[in-house]
Amino acid sequence: MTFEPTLVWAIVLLPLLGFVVNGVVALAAPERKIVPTIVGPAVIAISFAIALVNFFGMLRTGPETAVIVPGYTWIPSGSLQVEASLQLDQLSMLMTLIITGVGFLIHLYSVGYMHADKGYARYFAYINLFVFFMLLLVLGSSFPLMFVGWEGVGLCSYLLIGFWYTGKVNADAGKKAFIVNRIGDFGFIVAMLMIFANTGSLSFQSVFAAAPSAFTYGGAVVTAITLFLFLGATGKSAQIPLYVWLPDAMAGPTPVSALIHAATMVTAGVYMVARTGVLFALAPVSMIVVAGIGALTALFAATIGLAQYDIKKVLAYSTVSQLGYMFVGVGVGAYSAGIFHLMTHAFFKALLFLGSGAVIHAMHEALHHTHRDWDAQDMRNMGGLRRYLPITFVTMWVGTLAIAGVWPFAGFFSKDEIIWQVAARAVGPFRGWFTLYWVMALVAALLTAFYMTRLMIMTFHGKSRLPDEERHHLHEVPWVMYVPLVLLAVLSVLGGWINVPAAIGRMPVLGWVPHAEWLHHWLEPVTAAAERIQAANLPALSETAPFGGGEALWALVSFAIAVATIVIASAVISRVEYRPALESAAPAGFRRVLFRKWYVDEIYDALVVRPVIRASRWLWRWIDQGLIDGVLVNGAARLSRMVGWFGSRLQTGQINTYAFAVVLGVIFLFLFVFPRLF
Amino acid sequence: MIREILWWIFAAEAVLGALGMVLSRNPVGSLLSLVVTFFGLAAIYVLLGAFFISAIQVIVYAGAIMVLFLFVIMLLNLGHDYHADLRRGVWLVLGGLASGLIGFVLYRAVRTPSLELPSGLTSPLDELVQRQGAVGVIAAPLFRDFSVAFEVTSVLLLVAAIGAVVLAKRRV
Amino acid sequence: MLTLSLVLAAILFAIGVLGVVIRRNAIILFMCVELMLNAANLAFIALSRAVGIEGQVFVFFVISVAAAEAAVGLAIIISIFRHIETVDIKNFNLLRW
Amino acid sequence: MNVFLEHIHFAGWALHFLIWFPLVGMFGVLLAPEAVSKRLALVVTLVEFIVSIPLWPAFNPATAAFQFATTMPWIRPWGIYYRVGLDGISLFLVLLTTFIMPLTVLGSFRYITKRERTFYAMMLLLETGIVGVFVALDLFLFFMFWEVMLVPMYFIIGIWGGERRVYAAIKFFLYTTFGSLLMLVAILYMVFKFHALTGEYSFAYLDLLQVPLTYREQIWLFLAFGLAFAIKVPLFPFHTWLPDAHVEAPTPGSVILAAVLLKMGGYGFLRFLLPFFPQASTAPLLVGIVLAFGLAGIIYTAWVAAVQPDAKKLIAYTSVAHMGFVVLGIFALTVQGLQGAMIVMLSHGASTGAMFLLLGMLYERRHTREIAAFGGLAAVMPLFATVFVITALASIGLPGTSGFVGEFLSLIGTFLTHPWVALIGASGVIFAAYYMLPMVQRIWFNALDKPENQTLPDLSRREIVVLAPLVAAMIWIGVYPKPFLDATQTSIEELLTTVEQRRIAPPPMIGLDAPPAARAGRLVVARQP
Repeated sequence: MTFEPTLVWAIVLLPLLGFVVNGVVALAAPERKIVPTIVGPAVIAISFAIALVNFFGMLRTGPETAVIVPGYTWIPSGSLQVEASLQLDQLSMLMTLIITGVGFLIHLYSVGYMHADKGYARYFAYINLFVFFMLLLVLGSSFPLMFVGWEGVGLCSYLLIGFWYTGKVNADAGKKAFIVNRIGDFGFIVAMLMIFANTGSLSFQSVFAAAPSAFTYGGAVVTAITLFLFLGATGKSAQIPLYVWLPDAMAGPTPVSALIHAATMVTAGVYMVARTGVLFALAPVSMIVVAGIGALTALFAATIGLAQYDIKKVLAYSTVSQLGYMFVGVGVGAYSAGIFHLMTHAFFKALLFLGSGAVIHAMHEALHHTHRDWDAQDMRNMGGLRRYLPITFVTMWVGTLAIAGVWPFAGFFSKDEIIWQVAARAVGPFRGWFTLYWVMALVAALLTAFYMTRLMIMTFHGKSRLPDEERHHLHEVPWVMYVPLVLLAVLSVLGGWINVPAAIGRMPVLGWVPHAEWLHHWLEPVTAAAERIQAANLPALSETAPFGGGEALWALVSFAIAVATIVIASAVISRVEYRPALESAAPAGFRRVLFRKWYVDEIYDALVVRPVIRASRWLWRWIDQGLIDGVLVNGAARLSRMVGWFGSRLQTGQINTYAFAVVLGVIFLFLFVFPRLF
Repeated sequence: MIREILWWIFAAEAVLGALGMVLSRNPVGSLLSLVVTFFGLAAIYVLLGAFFISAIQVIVYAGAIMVLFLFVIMLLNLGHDYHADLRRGVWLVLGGLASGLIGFVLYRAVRTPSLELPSGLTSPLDELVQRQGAVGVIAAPLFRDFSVAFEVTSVLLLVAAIGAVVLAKRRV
Repeated sequence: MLTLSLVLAAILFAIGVLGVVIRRNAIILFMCVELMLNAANLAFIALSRAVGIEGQVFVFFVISVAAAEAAVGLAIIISIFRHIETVDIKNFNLLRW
Repeated sequence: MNVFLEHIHFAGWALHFLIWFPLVGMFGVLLAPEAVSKRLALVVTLVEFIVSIPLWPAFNPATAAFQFATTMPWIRPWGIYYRVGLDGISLFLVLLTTFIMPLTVLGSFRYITKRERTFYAMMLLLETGIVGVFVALDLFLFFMFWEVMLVPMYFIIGIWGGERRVYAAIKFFLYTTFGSLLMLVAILYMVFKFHALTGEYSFAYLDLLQVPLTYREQIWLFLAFGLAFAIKVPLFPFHTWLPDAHVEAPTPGSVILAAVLLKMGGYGFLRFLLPFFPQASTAPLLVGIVLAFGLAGIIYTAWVAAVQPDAKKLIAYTSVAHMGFVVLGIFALTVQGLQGAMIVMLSHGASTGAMFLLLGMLYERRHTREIAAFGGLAAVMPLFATVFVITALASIGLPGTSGFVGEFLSLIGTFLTHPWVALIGASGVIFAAYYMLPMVQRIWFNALDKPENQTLPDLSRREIVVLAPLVAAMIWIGVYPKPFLDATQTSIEELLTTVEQRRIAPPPMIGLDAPPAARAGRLVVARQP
């Protein structure tokens, strides 16, 4: 029987309603905090409930094709008919659940985290608007509608990063995020133009149906389209060329970092690549590029993460690195693996961010009492917090073990799935490339484990570096903040069990978890078209990794690496004698290069930002005012005045000159009358 | 033959007088050289058979107008200040060039074949003068054909006189 | 003789022009104009021998006009002199904008 | 509703009313005492708007023929008739004018203090001129209104402007008149050619449409007409009058200048350039140059805008960037391109009009336009900040606002015929953020450090009433542009088919230099009634 979507438009429009209500309260009566406290999370909760209803409906009926929920015709212009309608299929259902689910937990957490802030209502208005745009992005049935969500989330991240706009640093960070996203969106727009030019439509259904016939496999056009789409993805999901905005985005409130810069917005790029899997499958070159940049970002960001002292900066680079993993997953064609890691990452990264938020919140209150101007986010000022923040400590360890890829936790299954898929697909034309990416992925996994353990040790273990009068002000965060932490911790464990690969299921110790590869089958209808194309044009997957050994063996190896790294790291880090930030020496040598983020920001500034500004100023002064205004326009005015002046010089006022003029006249008269005089 | 020689003498006298008038530094000196030119011209008029006109020339021009000029020069006692009012430099060159050009153009105009001038010395005018006398030959056309012009000239002279008086009268 | 007289008239006229352009004294300027007029009279007289008596009649009128013009001109010069104490036309540039 | 309109045969007098009622209002305002003139002008513009609203429902989108058309003899021997009519292209431009005018008048209540009576009279005369240009179907009438419109604008900038107002006013006037004189020559050329072929004079748009022109003639006439409209658009090299005019003009003046006057250029391209000279407007070289100028308009002015110290000058340059998209859309000669150009014109009218009103309100509060003088105002004026940010986002084309729909459509249209041009044009999206966000940040965010900024009042009720319709328009065109697109659909398709037909099979080629015998009577022209 067919799947009947219920109230799908409500899922999307409820957060918008929340935005309007909170917005009005923010403008009219910002001090009335009760309204946003209720409206904010409630709106998301109802959306989540409706999503669940649809999810179970979908589970029961298991529809083969996507269901289109009609809306209205948005842009009817000649042959271009853009419908504003929603598309509900397994992929968008999963994403909606993640967004509304994790979103709701984060809203709950924000009630506690932001209660002291006077922009409380404004915060909830923005965050509701964000969820609305994110749902629109995920549920949109055509490229332009997805683009509305795409730029909408960019706008919300701009507003939320620069939430405390009185600080120039925050406002700059917001501006940087928006402009870098806009560069990515340029790529998205160009891709849309090319798609429309070649397939005559922009709705997903017809484009993917027409794709295999409209584009030749590996052709220049489809490669260009996919690369432009990927440019958009790098902008939004902070990959190598356009990742610089994410670390600066930590200037926003921590729940924002958790929701936008960990769980939802940054995954939009991965979702887009998965959604347009058919196009990427048709362009092997793009697959190599996507996976390549993913692997490079994973490794590069992990290295930077090693040397950061700000707890949120470490997590930010960790996010960039994990996103790199997801792009490796979808880049090699294993869309379900990529989405699986996206889901588990949403859980444990949100958990880690909210945990760090709790730590910062506690540190802030402590430092606030004594008005000591220490940075509440700098790990060198922390240490030994496990005695004061027990729940946060436990949940953060769950998150760390998950991200490091330790056995029962979600990270192990999703990251291992990706690493294995890269190894399995290193066949045919991709052999060399994917083997390289596979090695990079393994090294990045090791680094991930290292910097996460470093973070935990510096923050929670060892002796506290806080002076004792602040120490007794440290106390656990209120319930409204640690309940989401606990829930997310549970999800970080269970989340991994829904897609346990068969090979691992059969292993002795590691097989005790219920294994069903459920997610892979769940996403089957969505990824079927792409896999059919790959199967047609690429050799079959190999059973053994490039250097031998089956999936089970390499799962064991990566598990061993993770555990070993955690043990070694904790031993190494706990022995290092850290001093509070103000007294500790600045990092030197290679550590300084890492700490200064390989000087990427400075390079971008020198190569792009400053030359553009200088060129603009030059253009304005020389071309606009100089050439056009100066020479042509005012020049013409000056020319006519000069001719006038010359004329006036002739009128000397003395009779002789006039007589002379008369004489000349006479002479010319004679010449005219007697032309043959000479 | 004697007329040719006389003509050349008086022509030279006229030209030298004119040059003297233009180039002399002293206004009175230039006035007198102009008078000399007028006498030369009057003599040439006689050679050309215009006896009445030469008389008029001497009486009216040399006598009346030049005296008027002399009177004005004396009135404004300009006689002695010899500051060089000759325009130097580029104007001198330009002036010379212009006058040279005018002279050359007129000379060429005169020389053009289209003017068939009787080369002989005698002209129908001479026996007319014989018959009607020097004054009669002018009087007839003046008072018969040009009577209107004659009257207008008288009005002109009247207006000029009144104008001169009004302009030069000292505002009292 | 007749053509020679015309040539002489041309020369005298040229000298008159030279005087007008070069001299800065108003009175001398006037005299040069008179000279040019006489050059014209000479031309008339010369041609009247070939064409007819009208030439001489016309000279008669020219002389009268010259007289009138001289009178008015000198009156103007006197009134100007009374204002700016000079006849040097370099200072007569009141009309210059 | 339509029944009621038929009953009062609205179609008959509608356009006449729209054109001449402001003129009557003008005399009324001139005679009214100083205090009353303000309110009277508002009433006149409101009545004008209310009467213009039924134009939309009564407009029949199916046919491309001119609706509400009427013809009255004017100067019969020269074939000059008073012809007016409306079609898909000019419908929304007229509505934009009548929609913006009352808001501008209301917006200038507190801004204009000296000689208010003459100011409002000038505004009403301006409205007459603008509406006249959009509905005139007789080239003589069109040219007359084209010039009439310049005079009040000159006085508005010249009298109530800033310090260098005289320079700006003269520059504006000379720049536009220079262009329009060439256009006049071109019009006359066509009229005399028409006379040579048919023996009588006619300035009618439809008659001149059928005048056969050789390729060379078309090129020259295209350049003549094109220059006049390029100056008005303004297209890249001819844009330097706009920043000066905007900076020196009073707020209401620059709102009208930006919201409506710039659309004359675009309207001119659509109405006169494309149909009259199809070969010229598809000649690769000519179109290449125009598109290059359009691109320069988008990229170059965006870069120049980013470094402007004066907020109004910055917005002026952004209008040139927006109109770059219009030119791109028009010369793409595809349905999407032209419709995109129409939408950009409408959305630019709303967003830049609102932006200038906002800057005017800022000027009323702090009497300065230097961006550096502000900072952190969002803490003091939250509502003002919200409206400003929404307007800024609409002008840089955030999806969901009107800016995006227009730019997206014109980019798609341009991509179908000139892919590389569209590619470079799309980068305008980045530079839009490059010039707008720093300005927004320097005015609204950053630290609230200057003492005089700390006590600024938020939006008053009057200001909200002025801004609300504009913000509503921006959101409406962004979210539900269907009615606008449907109404312009047939007219634009008709325009494109005529251009296509006449490009391939032009009417019989008879140049003026053809022998008179060959010319006489060769052209059978269906004379307009």
